[in-house]
Amino acid sequence: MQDDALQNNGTLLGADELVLNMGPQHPSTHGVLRVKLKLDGERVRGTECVIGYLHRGVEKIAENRTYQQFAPYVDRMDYVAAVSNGLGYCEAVEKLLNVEAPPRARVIRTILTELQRIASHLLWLGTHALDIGALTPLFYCMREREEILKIFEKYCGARLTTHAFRIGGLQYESYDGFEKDVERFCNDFERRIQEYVDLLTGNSIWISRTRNVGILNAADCIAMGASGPILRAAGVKWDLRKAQPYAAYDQYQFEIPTGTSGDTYDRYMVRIEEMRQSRLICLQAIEKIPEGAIMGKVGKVIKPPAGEIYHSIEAPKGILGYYIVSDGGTQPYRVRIRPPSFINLQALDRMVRGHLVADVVAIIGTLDIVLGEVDR
Amino acid sequence: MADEPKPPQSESSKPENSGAGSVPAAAKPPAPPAVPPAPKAAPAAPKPPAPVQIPLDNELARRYRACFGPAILDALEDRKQPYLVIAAAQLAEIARYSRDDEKFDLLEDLTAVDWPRREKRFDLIAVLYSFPHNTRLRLKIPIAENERPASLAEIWPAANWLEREIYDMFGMEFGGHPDLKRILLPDGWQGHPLRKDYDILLQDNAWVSENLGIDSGQ
Amino acid sequence: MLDSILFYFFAGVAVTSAALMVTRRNAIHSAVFLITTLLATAGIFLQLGAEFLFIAQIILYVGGIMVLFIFVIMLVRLDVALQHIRFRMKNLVVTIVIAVLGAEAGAIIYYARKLPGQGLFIQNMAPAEKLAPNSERLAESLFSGYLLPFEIASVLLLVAMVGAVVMAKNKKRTPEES
Amino acid sequence: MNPTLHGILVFLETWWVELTSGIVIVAVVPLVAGYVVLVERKLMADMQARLGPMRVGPHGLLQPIADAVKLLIKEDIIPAESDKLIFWLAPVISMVAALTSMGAIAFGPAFQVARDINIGILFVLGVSSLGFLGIILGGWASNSHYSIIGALRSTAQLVSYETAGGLAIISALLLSGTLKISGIVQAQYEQHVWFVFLAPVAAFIYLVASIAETNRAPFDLPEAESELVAGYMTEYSGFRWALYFLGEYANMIVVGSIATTLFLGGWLRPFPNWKGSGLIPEGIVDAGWDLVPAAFLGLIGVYCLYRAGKQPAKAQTWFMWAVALACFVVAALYAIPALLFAMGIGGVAGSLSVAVLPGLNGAFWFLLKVSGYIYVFMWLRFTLPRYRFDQLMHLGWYILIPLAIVNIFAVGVAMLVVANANWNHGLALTLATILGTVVTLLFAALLVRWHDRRTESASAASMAPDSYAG
Repeated sequence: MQDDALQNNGTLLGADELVLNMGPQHPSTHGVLRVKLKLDGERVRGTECVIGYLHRGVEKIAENRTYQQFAPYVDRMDYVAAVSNGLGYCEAVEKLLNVEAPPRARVIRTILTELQRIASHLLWLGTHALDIGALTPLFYCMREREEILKIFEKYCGARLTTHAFRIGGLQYESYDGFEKDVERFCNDFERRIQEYVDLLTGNSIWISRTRNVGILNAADCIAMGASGPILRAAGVKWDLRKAQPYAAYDQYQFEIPTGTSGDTYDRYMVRIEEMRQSRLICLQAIEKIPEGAIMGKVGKVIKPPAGEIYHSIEAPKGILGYYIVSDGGTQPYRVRIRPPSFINLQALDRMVRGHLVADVVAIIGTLDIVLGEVDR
Repeated sequence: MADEPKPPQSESSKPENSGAGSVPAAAKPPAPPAVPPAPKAAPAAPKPPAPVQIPLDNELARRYRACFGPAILDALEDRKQPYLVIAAAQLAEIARYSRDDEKFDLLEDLTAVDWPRREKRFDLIAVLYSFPHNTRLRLKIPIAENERPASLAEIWPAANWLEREIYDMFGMEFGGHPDLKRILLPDGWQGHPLRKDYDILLQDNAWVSENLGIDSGQ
Repeated sequence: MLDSILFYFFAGVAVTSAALMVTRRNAIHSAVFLITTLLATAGIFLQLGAEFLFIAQIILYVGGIMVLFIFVIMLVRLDVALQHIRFRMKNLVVTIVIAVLGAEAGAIIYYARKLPGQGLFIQNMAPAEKLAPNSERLAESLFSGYLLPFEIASVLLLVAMVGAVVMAKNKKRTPEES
Repeated sequence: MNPTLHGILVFLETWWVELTSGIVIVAVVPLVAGYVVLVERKLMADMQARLGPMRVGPHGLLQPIADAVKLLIKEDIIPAESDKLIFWLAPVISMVAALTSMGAIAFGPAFQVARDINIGILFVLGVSSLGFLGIILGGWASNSHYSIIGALRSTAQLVSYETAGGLAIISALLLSGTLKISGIVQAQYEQHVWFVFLAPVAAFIYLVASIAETNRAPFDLPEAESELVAGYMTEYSGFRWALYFLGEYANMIVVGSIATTLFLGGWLRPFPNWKGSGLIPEGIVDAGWDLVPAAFLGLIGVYCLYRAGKQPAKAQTWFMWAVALACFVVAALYAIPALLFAMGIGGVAGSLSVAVLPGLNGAFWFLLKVSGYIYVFMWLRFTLPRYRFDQLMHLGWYILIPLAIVNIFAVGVAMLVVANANWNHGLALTLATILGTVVTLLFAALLVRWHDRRTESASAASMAPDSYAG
């Protein structure tokens, strides 16, 4: 029985606090997250996250690789959004070098990154729905994600950890029929989103499981550093793609979806709408991909002048920042990665207090963490 | 303008493990190969600062100087990104001022850099973002090896885990942190891996053999 | 023959598990043996043609009350509770109860042998097949002859239920408010 | 003759039907349960745009057997700190309860283990409710937090929904006036209508309650995978786990059978009383209905033939042909007595067909209805997310139980009206049903509205401080 918990207080009516270990092996901690829950009955009184099971020392590795050699490593952080990681890193190094990728490269980067955002949100939606007990959306989401991964595969040969971009631009030209593939996907995708919406959005069980669950209001979001869809669901209309445009985002029209109350349902709605907006960006981008070179003027050996740079992008999970210090050598002196998952996960404790165990699962799901990025 | 003295944060010098000398880069080099890699490696001597770092002299810097005077050790701009070098003693006050008066409401990142040859070994770096002004500012705080900077967790709760990570990776302790313990590495681990004297192949062999039952984790 | 085999089987199971129930130290084990006893008794009811009683025993006692018992045993730390329950005169009380029960059983058996039909008050029993459907008869007598007691009993139970709800509500409120 | 041997023979003579049926249940139900699982996986795959098991046997048809073998040869793990006796006993209780309760179910007029006992439906309910003793004890004995929480959840859930389901059943019993299973079916025959049309609300409540009682989604909280790993089954593996699993699926068949008997007319075919009129002579209608099972099987065969050409591998094509052939053979065998019966051919064959046909047809319709009921279970499982525990309890106690109680009154009043009215029977019945249902639904609407308001105000009051505490 729950003896250890009981012996702490020899009261007649069992323990008033039960410590439940969720993870590191647990179906819904999305990897190797371990959460110690302090329970009163099924109500959560406190949590403690134990992370680091997937720590690989990416930042240390960076200090021992050249700038180009390190690029594939960033794909292994948020491995469900490898393209976004690569974009952030490449742009940061480009800024450090003071070069710019040519327009064509930037547009193709934008398309791939937005596709990656859709793929990442799809994976999130499927697993989140599965956590709440809806079995079917996962497979629908996987079906669409497969289409995106096929485009990646055709473009650069890899599906998951793509290493799609290079410092200074792109290595590969877009393949024949790239625009057509993206367009076909986008045209199809509107209908697909409607399928998820039909299954979930109006479903009263879904609403009752997500409404008023895990509320994080705007002030808390900012204080806790939570960014991305979590921040937007709390009603802050802020997106780095608009606030400080990078790649080719300044050329496209898109909306920043926001929620009102910052609960799990709002985050769901925001992400669904973000997928729609990403689709629109892709459609606008393929309409006119500028001609020209795809690689900027970057030499074989990258030796940025001494100094430092901080560059952040709007990754699917939130603000993904790179702080790179150069000492003028071929290897970065220090690479610091600002992982959105890590910082968003910090808000878990505040979000789950007072909720039930079942809500913990929903809230971990709605945070959309990837442990590869949390632990690096 | 080029000769602004900046004793504590001469990060343009003293490369630690790589033999490559630092580059006195030409102003705004279009590409690195264009820069002649003239190795004027003189680790001890103070060098002419690289032109990519130019002194920051705008409203913001002036306001900070007005408020904190000597605590603002330096105000610079590197590749158009401004940063302030501030004294560790006034860290909490400056942070609070930044949040409340300058509206840098988001602590975007908090990290550290190790400069083992320097007198004050670490740079603590806080990346601040202001939603109202859509601007970023970096605070750079030189910290000596055994110094204990104030924790920012009171001001920005986001700093809690970030400071734990810095403690984990650099061994820097924060005064007043609510729960300062390792976060990514196991609790019993010896050593702080992101210090420059921690070799990439180094590991806590005692811990590995005791807890994993193997000789080496490599 | 089959009847007596079944009867002795059920009776044996009932008595054995009753004894085990009393002697087990683990409360859950006791509860399981109590369930076995109840089921065996239900079997005897069925043999007697009292199928309604049989199923009522299973639904109410095994399916309802025992589930709640186990629920409570799982929630309450029973070995601690037992410490509270122990008292000094235990052995004396146990001896007296055993003596009285033993005397009673002995007397019944003695008189039953001496005066057949009066010790156990067994009237001439009709064979099971010839009895009218048991549940209908039960319903008839409950809702005609014994209607008033039946209704009184149900009101009593209702009062008890409402009382339990009220008590539970009060208890729940206090920690929330404090 | 040896008296002992004689006794045994007499015993066997009296009890052989029960004994064989019992053995058949014990032997066949696990297999059926295995194939129900396969069907579930295939249906799920179909709804989720994938194929499901395809590897073991053609179209994965041997998958259940492979699963069973795997479970049997798996290492049997008993956790070190568990209560060995109870850990051993618990799955057995679950399984035995489910199988025993099947004994009283009539799978057709001719297929019933327990002779038509007077309290049939109560027996099924009571014994199947013993199954959750196995769940609680198993959860407790495992000595694991997930298990114990799963066990506590399941106890609370089953006790609550047993109440709601029981009250819903009472509505149907009011209409039938008996607890005997054959009597209930007979009552539906005599009243010319399935009880689902007379007490739709009760049928719906029973549907919901039976899903909750069998721990299926959206009420599968005791074994909610994403929260409690596997709930009370977390520490179980191998064959013990399989016992729980079988118990669960056997229970699904049991609740499906109860619902079919009570609300869907048991083994009656659709329109059992309509023997034809005017244009269509009587004999033709009956014969037509008798041929439906054969035609159904034949259609499956035709579909198999149609699909045979589209199979990717040759072996699969052959397999489809074989299935089609089997379907046709069975359909033909089935059709022969029906045809004989229809043509009025007497003799041995004729009397045989008279004896066999109603039983077979009854079993066909009964199983078809049970399958439909289970299909609804599965469909809901693939479609809906999972309730949270407090929401589940609210649904049970604040909505279903009051609704069921009101429904009993409504049905009772409706019955009084019908009994005392001098109108046309059918008209009175329709009116009474509509009246009763409308009253109940109005009450339900009020209840839901009140409940929504209550939870809204509660969450508005408690949520905000709660989630920002600390």
